[in-house]
Amino acid sequence: MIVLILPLLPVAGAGVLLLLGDRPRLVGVAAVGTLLLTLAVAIAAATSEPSFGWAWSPGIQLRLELDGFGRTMSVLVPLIATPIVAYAAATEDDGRRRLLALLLAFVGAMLLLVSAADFLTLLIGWELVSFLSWTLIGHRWRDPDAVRSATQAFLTTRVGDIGLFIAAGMTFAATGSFAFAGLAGADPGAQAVIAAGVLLAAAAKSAQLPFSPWLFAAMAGPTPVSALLHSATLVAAGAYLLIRLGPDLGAVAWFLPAVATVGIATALAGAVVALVQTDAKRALAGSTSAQYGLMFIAVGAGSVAAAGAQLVAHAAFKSLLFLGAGMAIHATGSGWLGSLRLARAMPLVALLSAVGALALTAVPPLGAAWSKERILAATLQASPWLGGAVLIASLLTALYAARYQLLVFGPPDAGTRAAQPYRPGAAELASLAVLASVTLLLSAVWLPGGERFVASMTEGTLESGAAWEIAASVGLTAVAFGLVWQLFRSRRLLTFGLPDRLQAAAADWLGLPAMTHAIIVRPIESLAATLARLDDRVIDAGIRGVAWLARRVSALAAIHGEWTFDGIVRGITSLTLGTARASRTTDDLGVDAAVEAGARGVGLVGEASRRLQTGESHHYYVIIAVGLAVMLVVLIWIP
Amino acid sequence: MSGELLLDAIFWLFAAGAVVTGYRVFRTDSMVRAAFYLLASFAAVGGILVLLGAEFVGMVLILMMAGEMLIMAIVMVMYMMNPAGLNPMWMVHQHRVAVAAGLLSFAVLAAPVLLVDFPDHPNPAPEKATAQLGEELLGDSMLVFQTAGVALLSTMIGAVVLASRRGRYGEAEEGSTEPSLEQDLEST
Amino acid sequence: MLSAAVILPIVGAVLIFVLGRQLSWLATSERRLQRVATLAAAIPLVLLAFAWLAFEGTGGFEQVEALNWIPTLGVSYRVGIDGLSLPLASMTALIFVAATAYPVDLRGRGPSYFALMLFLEGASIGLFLALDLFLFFVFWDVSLVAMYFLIGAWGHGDARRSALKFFVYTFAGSLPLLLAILGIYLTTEPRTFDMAQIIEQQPLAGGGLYAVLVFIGFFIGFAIKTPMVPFHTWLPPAHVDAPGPVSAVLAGVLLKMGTYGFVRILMAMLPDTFAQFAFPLAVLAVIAIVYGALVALAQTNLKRLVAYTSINHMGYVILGLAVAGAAVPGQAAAQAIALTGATVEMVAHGLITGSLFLISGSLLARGSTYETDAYGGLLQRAPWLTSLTVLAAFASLGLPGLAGFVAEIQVFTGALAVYPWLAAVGLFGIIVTAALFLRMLGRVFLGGLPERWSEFRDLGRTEAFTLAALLALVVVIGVFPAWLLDVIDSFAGPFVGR
Amino acid sequence: MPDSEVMPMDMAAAVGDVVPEIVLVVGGVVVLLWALLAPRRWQSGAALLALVALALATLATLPMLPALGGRESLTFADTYARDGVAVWSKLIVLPATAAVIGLSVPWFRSDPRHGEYYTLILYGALGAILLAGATDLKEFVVAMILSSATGYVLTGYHRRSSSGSEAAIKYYLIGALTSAAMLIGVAYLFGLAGSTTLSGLRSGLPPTGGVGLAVGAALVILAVAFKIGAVPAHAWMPDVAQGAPAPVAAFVTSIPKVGGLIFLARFVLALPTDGLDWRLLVAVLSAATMTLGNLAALWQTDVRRLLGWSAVSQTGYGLMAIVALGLSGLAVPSLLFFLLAYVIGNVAAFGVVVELRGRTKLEDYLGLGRARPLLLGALLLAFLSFIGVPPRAGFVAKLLLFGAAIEADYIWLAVLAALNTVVSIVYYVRVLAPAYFDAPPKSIPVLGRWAAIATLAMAVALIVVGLWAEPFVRAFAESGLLP
Amino acid sequence: MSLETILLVAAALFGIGVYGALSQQSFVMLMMGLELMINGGILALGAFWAYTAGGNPQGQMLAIVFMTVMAVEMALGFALITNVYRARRADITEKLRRLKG
Repeated sequence: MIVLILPLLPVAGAGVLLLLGDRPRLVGVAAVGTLLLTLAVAIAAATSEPSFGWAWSPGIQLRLELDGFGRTMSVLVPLIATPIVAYAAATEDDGRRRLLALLLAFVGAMLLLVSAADFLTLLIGWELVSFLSWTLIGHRWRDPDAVRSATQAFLTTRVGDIGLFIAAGMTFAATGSFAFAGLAGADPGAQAVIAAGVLLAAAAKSAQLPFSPWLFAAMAGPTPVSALLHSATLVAAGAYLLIRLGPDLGAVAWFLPAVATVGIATALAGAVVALVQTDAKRALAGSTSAQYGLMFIAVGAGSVAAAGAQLVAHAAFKSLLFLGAGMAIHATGSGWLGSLRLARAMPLVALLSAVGALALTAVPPLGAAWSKERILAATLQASPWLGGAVLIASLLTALYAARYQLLVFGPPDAGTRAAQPYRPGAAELASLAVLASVTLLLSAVWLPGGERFVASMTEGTLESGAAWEIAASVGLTAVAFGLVWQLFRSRRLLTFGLPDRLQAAAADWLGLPAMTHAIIVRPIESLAATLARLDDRVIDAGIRGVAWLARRVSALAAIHGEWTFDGIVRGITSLTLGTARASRTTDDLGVDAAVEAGARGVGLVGEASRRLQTGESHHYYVIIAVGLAVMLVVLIWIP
Repeated sequence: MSGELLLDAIFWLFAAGAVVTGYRVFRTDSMVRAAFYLLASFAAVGGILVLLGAEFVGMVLILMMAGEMLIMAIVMVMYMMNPAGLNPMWMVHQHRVAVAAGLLSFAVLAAPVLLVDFPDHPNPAPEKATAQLGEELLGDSMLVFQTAGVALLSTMIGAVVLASRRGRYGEAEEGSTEPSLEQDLEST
Repeated sequence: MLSAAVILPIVGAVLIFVLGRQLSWLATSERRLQRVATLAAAIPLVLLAFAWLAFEGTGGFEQVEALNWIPTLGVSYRVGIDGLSLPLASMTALIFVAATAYPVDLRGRGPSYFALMLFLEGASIGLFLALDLFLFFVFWDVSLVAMYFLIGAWGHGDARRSALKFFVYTFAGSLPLLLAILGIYLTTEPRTFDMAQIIEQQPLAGGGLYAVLVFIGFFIGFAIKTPMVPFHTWLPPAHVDAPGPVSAVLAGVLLKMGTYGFVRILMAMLPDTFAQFAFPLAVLAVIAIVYGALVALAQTNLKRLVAYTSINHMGYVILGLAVAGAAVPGQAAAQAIALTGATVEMVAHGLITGSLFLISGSLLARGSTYETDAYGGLLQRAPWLTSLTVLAAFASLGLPGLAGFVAEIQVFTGALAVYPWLAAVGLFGIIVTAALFLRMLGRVFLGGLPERWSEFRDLGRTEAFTLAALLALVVVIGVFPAWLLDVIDSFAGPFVGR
Repeated sequence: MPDSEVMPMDMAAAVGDVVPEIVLVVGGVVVLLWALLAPRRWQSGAALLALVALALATLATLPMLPALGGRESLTFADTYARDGVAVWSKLIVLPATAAVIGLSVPWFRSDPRHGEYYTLILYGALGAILLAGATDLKEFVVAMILSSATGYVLTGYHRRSSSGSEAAIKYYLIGALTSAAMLIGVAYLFGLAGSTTLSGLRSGLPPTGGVGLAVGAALVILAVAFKIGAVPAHAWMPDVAQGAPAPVAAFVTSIPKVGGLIFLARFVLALPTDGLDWRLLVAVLSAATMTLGNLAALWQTDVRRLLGWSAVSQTGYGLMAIVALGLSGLAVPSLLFFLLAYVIGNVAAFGVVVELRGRTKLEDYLGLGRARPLLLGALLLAFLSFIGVPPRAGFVAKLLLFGAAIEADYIWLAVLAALNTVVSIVYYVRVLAPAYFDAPPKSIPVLGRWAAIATLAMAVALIVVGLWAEPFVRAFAESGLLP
Repeated sequence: MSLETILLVAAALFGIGVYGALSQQSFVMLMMGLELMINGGILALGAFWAYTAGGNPQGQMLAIVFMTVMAVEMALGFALITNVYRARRADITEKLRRLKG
């Protein structure tokens, strides 16, 4: 039962918020209070491995369960969300109540997703998260860009949803139920399909290549929204899914390598993007993709525990970084990295952000370094190439993390405008502080027993690495820091002196969005437009054929019409001609559906058939004579 | 033997007469003349009927046609232009089609003569024909006879209704038309 | 009781038609007239609620009420319910209450409008309850006529032409249906139109050319009504030119007659032939899904857009039915799921698209155009309208927690088990519908508010209440589907032989 | 039944078989005498007398119903049938004729000389009845001529109506040609079979009759086609519908069809089937008739003319029943039910025209729904019945007809009929739509109570027969079709 | 004189009648064509009565019926012609084409 309360509590809180009316303080307090309560419930739930079933239909049950990494996630989500919501309550004046309510509902949906024990429940949570992210990203709905971005984000992840649909359907087809529990027992063919579906869904949600660009779009929302989406929720859902289901699907031979490949590609590309981006939030977004890429690599290397640990660490430091960036942008009104350098303007924030940046760089003894080290170990264990890639990614991470921190919160120089002095509110600082302390507290995993704790919380195993690996990564980090400092000094840190075109392309996922637009969106839209036109004026081949035939017949009839001028022949000719004209008219007009053309054809034939009724009795006599002849033919010759 | 030959000769005379006069109906300049050709054609057919033993029917046919042709001639004189053949009368339409239809009709009706084996069941007692007709008329065909009577009665009424110039209450055409579209005073 | 649900609205129609002119109390006030009509329209809803309570879910026809009608031909008046017809009939009653209550420009002909609405309600409910093919066809045809006059007299734009196209086209569908009904009737022994008996006799079991011909007759009839691509071209003009509530009825109720016929008649009476054609039917369904979605994507006219999504949604239904009727061994559970899903889709589509059409009616009443580009930023002036539209739109694109999802997931689950590749292609439609609805929402309700709409009115009380009632049910079905699925499954399970 | 068995005939007993007919004959004479002798203001009394005659004839018919113990047999030496079908043809014709008389009374009010009209109507009805009962070529020929003769005169009854006289003579010209041709056809049949009774034909016609048989059959069928307005002798139907006095149009486009179709049914059953595919012939005629009628009706702007073309197409549907004769048990019920529904519907539709004082232009019907809702209701019922929308009688008729055609394996004909029905909607709606949707431009005066009552009674009958079809269907199914 | 020859004569009369009915503009002349057709019919009937029907008196009755038909048609024909001539001054078919379409 408690596992049902967990997602419902924030949702109920959201409802209460809506009822509270326009009272900013009260609303904020209520929101944070709800989340704290949720956190408490989550902790209680996480310690008890609860489960809850709920009849959907006679044959199907929805199951909620907290086990394995789910327990960690269920605590992590409210834990990270609380300071973010507090921050939002303090900073967002525009539609505060709506934003907070949606954030709470969003947390609820995420908790539902986390506690799902079958595909159907998972899908429900999954899609609700998508929907709420649409409302959150589009929070500033008066801005058409925000609306467009929200739509883009929703649609991209919706593509991934297809994977989940397929996985769910296949699971049912193979096992007769949606439950995860049956996955391992499914036949290999079905498992392969399920694995593909899961990978698609996870990649789309976690902004892996080729879906990564939607994360940029997601930046259109307010800062707290970005912070929440990128850290413990929306984006995390993909990685969570893999952590949760990866072991079950490991039997599919290509699955883990594929996951790892996606991860490597994204980790490297995301790092490059983060390195050359000139917008603070987008740089962080690139880093998010890269970080989730690391988690994918971990899963691919077989170490879900390392991936889980990385997820937790990332959730803490990334939200911290985002909130910091938000304050910087708030202070200067711009996120352009060339104009910030706010060390003097907001030293405390700079310091807290630095904690996040160091975590991002994975500097020991922070918790993030621990998880990174475990990932490295796992990958090296799996394959040296994989390990090498992780090392390169680490180097790049160190570079962009240092670049980010320096460009945003570095010491100002002559080139930067003097920022207005900005006094962050107590709530904002407190939020940052909480997140920073969480980041710091995670260092505890280095302590003895940390390893066991992590393993138990993720129900996975951990590889311990050799000492040289730590040394190597620390060394690399140091080199990177040096390099960045040099570039900073020489003022080439912003674009590294790259040509503008190259820099812009690299910063925008190497032109991936434009490409998607060109090869997917545009063709679909033009296909849709074409089909719509077609639907309005279908001319099918059949009608053309009839028209052609009728024209030939009418030509023949016209010749006969000249030969004999007797009225009835004229009548018959005109009937034929009418038919022909009918067909030709529809052919020429060509503006209406085939059905319409057919109808008009019937109408014109009707017009023509009236001409048989010439009004002259002797024509009727001929009709009778001809009719009689036909009757005789039918009677005499047809049998 | 010679009687049969004579019979045949008379028949051929009638036959030729029926067809030729029938043809002449449409090849003459005067309607009156056409009417009399028609009468002649009917008379010839009546003659053949008599030859076949149906004396009563044949004679009735001739008498009836004589009366009818008189009426027809009167009607033509009364209403039709050019009754007496003062001008050449050639008022036809769709001539070619009509010729074709006529020939085709002949062919269709003649075909059975050549192709079909009609039952061979000649009249065993031609001399009793008229008596038999009487019995039939007032016996088995009573209903037919009565119906024909009603038909003739209707025809008489109808002919008067359509053609008489004067009705019971003055001019026959008076008020004989559709109701006016607007409300008249009587009907409420 | 079921008979009363059919007959009372028709009696009400006559009364409203007569008293609406004669009784000054009613004739002087359209609002009063509307209230009375709504009350009358609600009677079947109450009666069906009781029927629901008494429903046992035995799998057969329940609460049957029968009366000999033309025993010489084996025709009887016979109504009853099972897990398929009960939800549809109830949904019908609800839609009619909403549509009757919804404000509309009556053009000074209130009594006729409400009389036709009530008459149509009786006929529609009768169609879903009918257990006799003859009776079924009677209601089928009668509903066309009433709908024709409703569109023609209270529509806008080129309403008469659209109405005529609707009438002629759907009538062209009803005649093959009649021929097919006769075709199957002539093979029964003893001759009967009684559905239960025909289903039991299975006179055309084993297929053959004759069965195929009968199948084609039924298929054309139902496919036009549903409508399935390429028989759909009557739908967009009819919807665009019909008044909002009438559109709601058309989409919510009349389209279901086609899909209902697929299940009740084609699948039940010609299972072998249906199985033979299940795959092509599924292909057509997937085409409808994708095609409907794509064409809708290109529409700028709100009503056309919704109309084409109807085609898309009916594609889901047909896909579910094709899956359920396919001859595949060992997938009975999945097939039952698909059939349940298709049935839920019928109900859900009725509620959701009904709401969307009512909404477009409100939009037209305020802005006198359906062009989405003419609007923008309406959220600022009309939060209720916006919220309810968002809810309806997301329900339509299949958001979990709303009724549409319940249907779609089941349909696709079943389809993946039976026709995995087709289902995968069909899933593409899910993205496109999402895209088109989001785009529509963005254009109409979000973004900047053009100056001309600065006085835009939000929904009135009746409108908001009506829509909220419909959408509340959408949410209830989405969150607690079990009460509905239980009922439907009582029919679907035995039907596929689970 | 060989001829010899009933010979010698018991004339007194035979008279008992034709009491309704005798009542009509006597009634006609009485009406005529009244018309001749009664003063001018009492002329309408002739209508009353005619109604009395019809009522008496109906009463005399009822005991002949098989369900009421009536004996089904041939009479008058096999020339006439008193079977269920014949009885029902009377029961269809007589009330419909009464309704036509109801329509006629106000219509002819301005004509001082219309007593004879009712005689002709009675004899026209008698002609149709005799045609329906005829089981002999002689009787057929005289019944045809009785029916036609009255029809021509009635059509031209308005002496001052130029279109009436044109319609009458066109009607006549077509009728005269077909019946002249029919005579030689009858002669051929007689020559082949040696008898004129249908039972005689059935036993006497040699299957080897070949061309002769075909010619005879075709010419007789052609004459019947004229009577019922079927292709190729259909051309008079729209002209008469438009030109004749509207009540006459109602009569002439419907009543003779009862006789014609039923005689056709009796006649084709007497033909040998091997070597002569009369089913196909009738099917082709049916197809051509319904299609041409519908197509030509599409763009009519004259409502009466439109009704005339619609009557042509309806004949086509009716012929489907003939096609199915002998192959489907539904054939006879469908034929009778079709006739019942069609006659009622046609009289109702023309009744609306009559009540609207003969208004016939399409635009005259604008806004009828608001000005005269009851009349529009009647028109709606009639048209929907023609289309075959339940629950009007026309629906049951179509159902039975389609069923019969399908059972006879003439599926293509059923499909074509269905397509035609779709086309027909368009022209019916072309009248109904403006009548319902538009506002009336001006007031629409009507003719009077008699016509309204007759029209509405027919319209109500459409619904009643449609909903309460069982007694009819059962009685029709049990009706014998002799010989 | 045989069945065949008489039938041929009848067919000829009929054919001429058809020709006349189709070709003549004047109503009266047209009717003459019709009469000729009936004439052929009566002749054929007489032949059949005498040669194939064994003198069945129904044949003679039929001939009477044919003549009745002829009489009725002619009488009404003249009445109608008179009528239409009064109303429309029309004596040929071409003058009557108001009702068409």
